[in-house]
Amino acid sequence: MQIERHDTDILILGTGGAGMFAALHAQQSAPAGTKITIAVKGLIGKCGCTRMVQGGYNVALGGGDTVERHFMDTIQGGKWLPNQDMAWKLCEQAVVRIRELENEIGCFFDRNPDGSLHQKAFAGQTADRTVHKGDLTGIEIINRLMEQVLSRPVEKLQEHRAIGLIPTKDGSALAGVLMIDMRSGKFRFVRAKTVLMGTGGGPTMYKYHTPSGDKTMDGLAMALRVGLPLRDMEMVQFHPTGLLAGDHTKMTGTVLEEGLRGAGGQLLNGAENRFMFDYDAKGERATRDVVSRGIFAEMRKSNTTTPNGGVYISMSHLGPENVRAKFPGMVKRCADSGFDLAAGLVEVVPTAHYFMGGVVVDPDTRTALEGLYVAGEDAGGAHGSNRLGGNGVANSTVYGGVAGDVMGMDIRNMGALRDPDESVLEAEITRALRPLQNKIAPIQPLRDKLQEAMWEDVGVMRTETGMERGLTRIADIQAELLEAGVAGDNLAFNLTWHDWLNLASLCEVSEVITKAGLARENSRGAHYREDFPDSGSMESSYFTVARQTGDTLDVTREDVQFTIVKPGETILPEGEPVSLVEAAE
Amino acid sequence: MTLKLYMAQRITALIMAPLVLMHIAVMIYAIQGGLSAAEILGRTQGSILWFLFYGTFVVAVSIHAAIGLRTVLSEWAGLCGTGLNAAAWTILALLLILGMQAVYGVTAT
Amino acid sequence: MIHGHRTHTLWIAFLLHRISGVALALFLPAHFWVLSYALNAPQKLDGFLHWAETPIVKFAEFGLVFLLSVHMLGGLRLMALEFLPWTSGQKTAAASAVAASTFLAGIFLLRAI
Amino acid sequence: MSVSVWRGGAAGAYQPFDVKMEDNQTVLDVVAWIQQYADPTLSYRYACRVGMCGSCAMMVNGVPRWTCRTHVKKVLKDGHMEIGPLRNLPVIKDLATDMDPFFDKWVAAEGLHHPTQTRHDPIEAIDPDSAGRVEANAGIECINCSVCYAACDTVAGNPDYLGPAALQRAWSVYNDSKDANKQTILDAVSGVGGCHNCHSQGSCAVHCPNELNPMNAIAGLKRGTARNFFKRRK
Ligand SMILES: Cc1cc2nc3c(=O)[nH]c(=O)nc-3n(C[C@H](O)[C@H](O)[C@H](O)COP(=O)(O)OP(=O)(O)OC[C@H]3O[C@@H](n4cnc5c(N)ncnc54)[C@H](O)[C@@H]3O)c2cc1C
Ligand code: HEM
Ligand code: SF4
Ligand code: F3S
Ligand code: FES
Repeated sequence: MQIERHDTDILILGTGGAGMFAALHAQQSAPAGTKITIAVKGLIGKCGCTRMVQGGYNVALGGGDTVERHFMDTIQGGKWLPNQDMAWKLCEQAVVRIRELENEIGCFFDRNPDGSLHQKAFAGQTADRTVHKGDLTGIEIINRLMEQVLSRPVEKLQEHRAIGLIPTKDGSALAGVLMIDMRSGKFRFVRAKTVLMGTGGGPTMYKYHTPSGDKTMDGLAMALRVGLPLRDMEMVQFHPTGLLAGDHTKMTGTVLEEGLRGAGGQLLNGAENRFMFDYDAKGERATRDVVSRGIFAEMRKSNTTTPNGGVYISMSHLGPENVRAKFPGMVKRCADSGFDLAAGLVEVVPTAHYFMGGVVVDPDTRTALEGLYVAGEDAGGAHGSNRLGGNGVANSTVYGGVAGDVMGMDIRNMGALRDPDESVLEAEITRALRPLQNKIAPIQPLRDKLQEAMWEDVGVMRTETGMERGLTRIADIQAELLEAGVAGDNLAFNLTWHDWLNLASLCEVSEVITKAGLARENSRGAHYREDFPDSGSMESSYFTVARQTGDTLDVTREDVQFTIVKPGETILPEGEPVSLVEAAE
Repeated sequence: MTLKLYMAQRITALIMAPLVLMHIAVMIYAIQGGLSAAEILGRTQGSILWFLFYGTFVVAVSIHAAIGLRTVLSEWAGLCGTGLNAAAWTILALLLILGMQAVYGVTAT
Repeated sequence: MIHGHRTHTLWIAFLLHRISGVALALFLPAHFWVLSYALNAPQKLDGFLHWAETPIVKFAEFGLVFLLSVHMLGGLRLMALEFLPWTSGQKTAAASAVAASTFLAGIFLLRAI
Repeated sequence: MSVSVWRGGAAGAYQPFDVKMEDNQTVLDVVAWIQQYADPTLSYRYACRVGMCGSCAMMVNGVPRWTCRTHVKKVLKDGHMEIGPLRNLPVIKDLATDMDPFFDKWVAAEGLHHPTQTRHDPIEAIDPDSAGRVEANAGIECINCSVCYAACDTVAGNPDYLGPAALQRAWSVYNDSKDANKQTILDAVSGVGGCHNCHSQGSCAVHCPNELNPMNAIAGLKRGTARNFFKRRK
């Protein structure tokens, strides 16, 4: 197999908030003449989830709100599992990053009539903190970042998919990244002194999921194969109201905004009865995890589901005109797939939304492998067991920028490019080429199978038996995948080959999620064990760490270090009100 | 098409608009009862006003149409670069010469 | 040619404007040429004008005036759209430009007959 | 239903497929189904699947559309539809086009912020109802899907033409009170491929899936440059 070799100084994988900021900051911090390359699975700025951010960006900008309060909300939202130093840096740097976005990148966020920034409160926040641009905040952020990156002398490798992190022979450092140039189907090995991985996780191994189609956990699978520790891998956040439009459409799973419930939207079961109050006193306005579990439990009861097996969201009692005026984007989106949100019923289902788990990093985004940095949804630690709405994009932009700064500095102490372990390179190529030798078989049914298995056995509510069954199902699918073949006569833009590779990544990470889920014998944040419904003692909180050595995957527990605040305590000054939000949801 | 060409085209168009309206009005008036060469010439020959009127029109329309055809030639016939500009200049020259000849014809004594 | 993405008023207005512009530009040299006979050969011009009395030529003249007014009003519409920041009613403007041209040329035709 | 799909690069042909109708099916679903179950070699592009990323635009029955948000029922004619790669862009393979020219022009039109302040300054108070802001906001929800670019015949006839989306972005930046470089923008849109090439065909506004109106934005640039033309002469 011929492979093209390519050298650069700083390589960035992904063009979400993390990748884009890394590119811009690396350019500012690296010595003149440093070559920066950005490689992405899709088109620059047109893939990934940062673009899909609706609600907004959490940042404490005064008016009573403080970094301390943002931090406390983040720790409490994460149920004391977050790495506190990371959470602190997230909250502290978000202030700088939002100013950078407005003043240097050119975003314009919504204003109050007096011209000051408009901020609102998502569930789980004790202050009006979320900066936004209507409900299309991500488009504004990514488009503006994209313009800046496109206009700079950064080498662009679009539709280049990373498939393997290639270490040096002694395994101590990263030599470069193996990619497939998707347009030609050729392999390209890119050496770099520092690499930022910002491929954005993305729990798309669930039947219902929100992230964009390009996200298939490639980054975490690559990290796993190169032996890096991954933390909090059991933590998958479900959004309660994904659109449910049947199995034949990609629209299924996409988010119907949180604000619908906030505004008074009601959830009805198949018999058109309200049910959320059976599960929580706050009804539909409870937090994401609670509502998701309520819906899931209701769906499990026989005879109470909608035609497609979910529940309904109903807005019409608020007045169709009113709904149309308040949620024009959502109404139009539903109409496009044949639903009348304003006056009728729309089927919804909980949908996998965000992945809290990720590579173990330090607050400077460094990993255990010299030369590899990880930021954004690929990095674990900042959110613990649950991510607050609005903290996702803050996290990716803050840490992407940090990674850019740090790489630009670190590179000064790095001499020559490192040579790869050719045997690992060879092995990764062989792995990727495997389906081309097999007998041709459709790949999509296997993906469907994995998504069913994860949804049923490792989903919103988990049990030991379920997860054990899940492991067997994943293993079976993985075995089938290894025998499934793809026609290899033309590898240019061969989506089916990439479907195979996508599914390979998803299977690997699904196994880790399940094993981490088994290792956590309590219920925290997004992780709910029906056999261990108790949250366990906060003081002795632990997080899971998964690591692959050879063919064995080990999951261990590590104690959370309360470096800034201990459970039951707060860093807010005495006498501060618990919440500044008047009608806290 | 650049800003300069654009401005030239729009300015000439604005100049022509009243002239064309006027011309049509005169024609509607003139053809009542039929036209003869003598009638036309009787009105126009020796008139400095008519000379200016038609002279302005010819200059404006030559510029305007040359730019217009240049655009059409580039978009629909794929002409570009020097060929395109040469064509536009030729059209301009042709229209100016023919036009001024005509103006001279109808207004000179 | 007018299919798919082109089936809407503004595009058709553009096409009309362009075709009328090109047609005018083709006609104009002929017009100038005829008029330039005025000086050196008035009798030829008379002959021409006589020929111009035939109905078919009358109709052609109607067409010409029509083209001229279509193009002019279309052009004025376009410049109004460009220079007066209107936000709506452009379709109406396009349609009324064509209507007005027909009217103007219609008068011309009636008078000529 | 019968679906004809473009196969090949710039030179190629339509290939017929027979696809089962389903409820709630989008054009993108049809394309994906063909690749997943009928012909695994079909190439196309998408990402967000909900009308946010602008990656999935194609020609459907000769009309440029975002396929992920286009319901099959809306476009099916007598049980048939024809799906081709987006117009006015080089075809990579089948339904996937090379969007680089579109983005190169976006940058060439100076469709990017020129900062007046830094991350160390507070965020400016800006009246959301001020005239400039309202004008800038009008085109802000562009997802750079290139539908307008594909719909515009001026782009088809003039490879230099920057096109509706890039010019609309330039107009937004021009109206942004935070922007430092208004003159650069006017110069960038006054060249050979500039805003003056636009014939107000309006196809951009008619087909933009987000109901934006690049034609109006371009008219704005024409006014801006024209005013500037006289100012500079003086
Ligand atoms: C529908 C939706 C709504 C959301 N709303 C909010 C919100 O309101 N507020 C909030 O804070 N957060 C929100 N989030 C979460 C937020 O979008 C993410 O947390 C954050 O944007 C992740 O940024 P990132 O840079 O890590 O990854 P992404 O933005 O997802 O970018 C990942 C990039 O990596 C690329 N990539 C993937 N694999 C490879 C590979 N193998 N090789 C090369 N490149 C690769 C992708 O193509 C993409 O460019 C939302 C998420 C979704 C899905
Ligand atoms: C009487 C007043 C006239 C007005 C107001 C007018 C206006 C305009 C305008 C605004 C354009 C630009 C169109 C565009 O950019 O899309 C134009 C184009 C053009 N005009 Fe005129 N015009 C007039 C008379 C004429 C005459 C008499 C001729 C014939 C010689 C003519 C020939 C053309 C041509 C060939 C074009 C190019 C068409 C195109 O680009 O689509 N115009 N006109
Ligand atoms: S203006 Fe509309 S059609 Fe054009 S790129 Fe933007 S969103 Fe797409
Ligand atoms: S379609 Fe093209 S010609 Fe102008 S109005 Fe839109 S850019
Ligand atoms: S896939 Fe993103 S807009 Fe259609």
